Amino acid sequence: MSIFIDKSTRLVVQGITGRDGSFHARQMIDYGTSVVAGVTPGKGGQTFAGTVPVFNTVAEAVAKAGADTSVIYVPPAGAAGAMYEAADAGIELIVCITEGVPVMDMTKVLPYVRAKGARLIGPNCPGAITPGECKVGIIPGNICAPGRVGLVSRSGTLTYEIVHHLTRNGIGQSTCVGIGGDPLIGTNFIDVLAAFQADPKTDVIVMMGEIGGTDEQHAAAFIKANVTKPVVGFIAGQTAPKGRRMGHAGAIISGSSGTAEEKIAAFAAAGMGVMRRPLDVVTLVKERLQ
Amino acid sequence: MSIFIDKSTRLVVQGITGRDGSFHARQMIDYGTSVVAGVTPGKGGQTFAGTVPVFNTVAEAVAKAGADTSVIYVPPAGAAGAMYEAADAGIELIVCITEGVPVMDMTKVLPYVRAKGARLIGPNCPGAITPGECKVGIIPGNICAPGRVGLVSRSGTLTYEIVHHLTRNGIGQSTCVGIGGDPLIGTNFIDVLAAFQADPKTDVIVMMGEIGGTDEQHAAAFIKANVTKPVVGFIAGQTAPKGRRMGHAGAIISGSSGTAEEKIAAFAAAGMGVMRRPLDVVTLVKERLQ
Amino acid sequence: MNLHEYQARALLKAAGVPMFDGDVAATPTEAEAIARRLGGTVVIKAQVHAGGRGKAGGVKLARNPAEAAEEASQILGMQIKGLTVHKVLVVPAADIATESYVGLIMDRETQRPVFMVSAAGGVDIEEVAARTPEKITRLPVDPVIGLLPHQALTLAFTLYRDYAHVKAAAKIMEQLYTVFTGNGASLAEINPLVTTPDGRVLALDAKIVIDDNELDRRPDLAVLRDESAEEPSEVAARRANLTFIKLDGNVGCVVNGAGLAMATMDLVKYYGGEPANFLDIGGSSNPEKVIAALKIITADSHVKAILFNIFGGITRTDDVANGIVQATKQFKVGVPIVIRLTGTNEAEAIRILNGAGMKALSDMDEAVQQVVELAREAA
Amino acid sequence: MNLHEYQARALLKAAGVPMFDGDVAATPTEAEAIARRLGGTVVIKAQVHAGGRGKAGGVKLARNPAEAAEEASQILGMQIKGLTVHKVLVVPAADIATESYVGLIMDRETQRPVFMVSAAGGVDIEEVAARTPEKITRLPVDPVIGLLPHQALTLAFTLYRDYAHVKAAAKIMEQLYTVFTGNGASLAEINPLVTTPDGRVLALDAKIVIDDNELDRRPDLAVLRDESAEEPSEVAARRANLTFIKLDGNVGCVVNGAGLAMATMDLVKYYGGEPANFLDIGGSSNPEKVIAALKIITADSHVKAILFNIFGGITRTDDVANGIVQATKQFKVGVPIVIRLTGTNEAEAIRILNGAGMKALSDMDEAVQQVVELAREAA
Repeated sequence: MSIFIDKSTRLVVQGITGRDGSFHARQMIDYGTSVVAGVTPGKGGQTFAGTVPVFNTVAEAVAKAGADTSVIYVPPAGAAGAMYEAADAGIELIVCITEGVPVMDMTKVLPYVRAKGARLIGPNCPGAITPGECKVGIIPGNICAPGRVGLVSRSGTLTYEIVHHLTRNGIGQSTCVGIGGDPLIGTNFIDVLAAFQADPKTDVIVMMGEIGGTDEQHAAAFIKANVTKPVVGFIAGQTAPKGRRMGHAGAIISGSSGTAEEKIAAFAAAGMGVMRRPLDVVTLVKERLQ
Repeated sequence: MSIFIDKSTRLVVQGITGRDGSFHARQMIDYGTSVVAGVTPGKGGQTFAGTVPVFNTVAEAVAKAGADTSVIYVPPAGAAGAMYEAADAGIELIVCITEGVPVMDMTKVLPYVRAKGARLIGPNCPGAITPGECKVGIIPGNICAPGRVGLVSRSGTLTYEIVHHLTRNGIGQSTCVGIGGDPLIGTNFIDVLAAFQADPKTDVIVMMGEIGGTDEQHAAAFIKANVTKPVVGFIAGQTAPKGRRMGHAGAIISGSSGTAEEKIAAFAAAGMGVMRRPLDVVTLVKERLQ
Repeated sequence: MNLHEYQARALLKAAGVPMFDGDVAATPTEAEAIARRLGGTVVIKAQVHAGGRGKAGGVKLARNPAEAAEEASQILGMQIKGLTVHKVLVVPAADIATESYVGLIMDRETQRPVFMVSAAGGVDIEEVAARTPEKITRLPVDPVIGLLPHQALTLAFTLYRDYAHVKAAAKIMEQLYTVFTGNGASLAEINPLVTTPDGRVLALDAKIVIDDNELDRRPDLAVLRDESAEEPSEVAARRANLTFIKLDGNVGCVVNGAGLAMATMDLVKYYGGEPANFLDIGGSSNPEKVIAALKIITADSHVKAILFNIFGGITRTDDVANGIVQATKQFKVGVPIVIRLTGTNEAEAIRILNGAGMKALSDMDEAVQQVVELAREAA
Repeated sequence: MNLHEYQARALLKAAGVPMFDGDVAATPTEAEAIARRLGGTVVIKAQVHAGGRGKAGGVKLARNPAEAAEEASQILGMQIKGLTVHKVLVVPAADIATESYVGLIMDRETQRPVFMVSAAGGVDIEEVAARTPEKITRLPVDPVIGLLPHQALTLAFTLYRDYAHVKAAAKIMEQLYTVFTGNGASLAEINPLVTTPDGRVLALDAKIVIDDNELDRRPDLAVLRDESAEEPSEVAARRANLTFIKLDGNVGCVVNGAGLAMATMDLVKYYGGEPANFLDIGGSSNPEKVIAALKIITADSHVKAILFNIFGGITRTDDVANGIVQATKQFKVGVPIVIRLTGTNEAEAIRILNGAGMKALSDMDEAVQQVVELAREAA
């Protein structure tokens, strides 16, 4: 594979008969993703899009269709349950697109999924795409092209913007991963950076962060210590207002962390190329590809 | 050590200023156990029996007095909390004497203690004694003598009876362990049997079971497969009435299991010596000691 | 602690489990009134802690309120497996399409609550378990995480094909799990869980056993104990903090510790006697406990001799000796007592007994042989 | 969602946290009545979602009911950091022996609720955190297990020496943890937690922030939202399912996706402009959302030009185009609009816009430069 997903990925779509699930299941099938099953409790036995068997449970999708990866499009109220179910069924990679999952649910889901040995991407993320091979989630396939640049981002549409710049300028991608913008997520920058570092198909890494939290600073420290491939970074929100503070505790726990300046400084200190605007990605990546 | 406890054991008594805790702390000190600390929240800074420092928390007892083993004499309402605290503080062996701990509490305590890498003996058990070296719990020290017979039992006073027979007949013990009679316990027969099998100071093993459950059958199977040392067994309750049934589920889950006959048959099938009455332990053990 | 069916129903109802309407009656008049309110044919069910109520005549149909009163008057006061029926449950006689089994038990092996469900529910579930265990689906639940929605759904899919039934059953399982953990149960079962011709899923009968260790912190559950449904001697024993089970023999036994108490009964049998009871005075003895124990045992006219077998650890043997002496002063025991004492404060105990003209033995086998012989002579 | 102090107090009180009596007032008369009921000197506290109320004159002492009415009339209607005070909390002015800090926050790094407690509580806690972080004890709590008794006790021992205080504080921490997890909070803090000269431990002020994602399943919490305490434009935006934050510039921005919206603002600045707002129309756009967005932005007279920056993924660019066309028909926008669209149904979107005499760009940089230039010309 490039990272996480490739031609061999066998995908089950949780919530395949729902509005979003059915739309994106078709998009993924059209892109060439091997969608081997769908799950909607009570609709087991149906067939989706003429070829994809629908099961009542993920366990059945694993047992009968050999699914190893799942993508979740169920509404927020059922999203945590869908993640538990996927992990319980032995799914190795779970991608949760659903937006609006209560954070308190995630505090329990995350250790559960980890204990089962599964990887979770998201929630509230656009998913991942390995151009030309496999798309899991909602990243538009037509803006991507196969190549040797790995992308990781907290944002959705901003990722598309950057990918679009690359593709238009003839720079393809190995894998693009949207990790999601929620406070508690299953896969963070460091997990993806480590995967790209280990991936023989990735030569340059592009990382898109945002203001808030300290994930980008940790990622920069990780890059400095462990990533030998060139990395180019962007921070969205340089002009954002400081935002409403989360009481004293927010200030105590974050200190001065979380501003764009601090994150950009951390990128620079890690020897990363720093984009001042999305378009800069083209020059910065080109320089580093050779 | 013999098993679990010996001269090097550094014991903290949780609930040392309580009625039972203080009585048995003195007994353990008199026996020669290295009682390095006591814990009673709010009584930190006091001294027990002139020499033992009392702390507010087990963490302090570990940090300041180097405790590695704890024995719990707190009332049922606080027993689960005491086990969590000991495990959290890095205690390696936790012995819970307290009787009456709700089983629902134990369903959560047991995996917690295990995840912390600690061993729990009990609850509702008499504890353990390595004669001449260390006593943790309430087994009367004066009925024991050092020697090469390992004892493991679900009962309290029945254990004393058997130990008493051995000692009066000149047969000493390596370690005696009362695992407790509650439905959910931290250390079971198999754990102790494995420890005795590995203990160079133990030559013969005596195992005392009771009617109910299938622990003795599992232990017999384990003995057949893994224990090369001779084992002598007893089952209490051969004449007990069948007892009130626990609904259909009890019958479904236990099937015909749990009777004295079945357990004795399992012992015999495992090649164990079977006592028909406590006194038989003397002959059966003597035969196996040489 | 066993709950009656009507008490189990109340806990399930509080958790939202759908059930047929119904109520409990202590008199034929009350049963009649309930039958009138429910309308149609009703079932009158004896509330006793015993299985096989139906076969014992404790469950009857009544087609109208008058019949309900009549049947209730037959069942109330009836003896089932030695227990007197004090209350009946009156519920509608319902049309039933299917009967399933849903149970939760605290499992010693997995150390977790384990669900057991089967589409082959009803009174024959144990036979199903014995003959066709593959018809029963088991699921251990992680008590720290709780029952997850997909687990309940997966279990429910083993019972029904109709998704409306599946969803309803899954919800009932979640409710049953809440009842189980929320009340510290060691068992909670719905048998049968039924579907009706009009598509509902309902709990028809329920059984709940509460872990006795919960009762101290749960006075709301402790009050559910129905002492009228128990052996009076066992009630008296529990009030005195003794564990007592009445048996059929003639050798009364007073022992400290459950294991030793069972081993003592076994030894009585071994030497040719028959134990009259199991009695554990527990760890922290005091003279009052000993007096209560002697009163309970001597109330049984079958008892011909009494054995004390005390191995003092936490239990102080002098406390026991004092109790025996006080008891013999308070009332006439009427049968010979053999006393075996050893352990904590043994010398003092012997002094106390000797002072009252009694003898103490230190060997268990000797004491048991002696008491068996005495019982045989008296019988 | 931020709760007001009086709302946070109510949640804590329901969990059993001891607090001084007190109540909320919307008028001076109400404040006077509360002061009369409480007796003695009271504190009148402005209820606004802003820090530094005291320094802004929003917290006052009143020695009697008349003074309470007077102070309340001063504070009610006052502006603090741009927010109007609509309610005041009236509580007794208490004798305080010590002030501690107890907070719980959802921590991204440990992915757990983290307790932070310090004996150096009160308004200067942030300074304490910055200068002497060792004075703050942190404890991540395993959310699956919950807060364990010894953890609460260990935290409380860092605050007090007196064991009565320790026990009381530990209990309050357990209650605070229950409030935090039971209401899906991202923050719950008591500052200060005080001791009184007569030995009580009480919560004096509280702050709670609820995770917005909880509100759908918790209507009881959703109703606590006080829209009168927010920017009217932000309220309107939320009602239209838009995320909107008003800023000081003159370039209005309508973007899909928070990251792209921030990057768009950054690019406006990069090309010399000043964004007038952050506005994310979210994933599933429809024409109504676009109309609402335009109405909200054009209500700000500072806005001189508007930029649409839409990268269609889930968002259909033809929906956006339709929304723009409909809006310009419904009302006079009054300022130039620059539209950048790319992605899903782009061709159709361009057709729709062209049909209404509007032009669409496909490049973000070009669009931003154009809108900055237009705003500069109009200013």
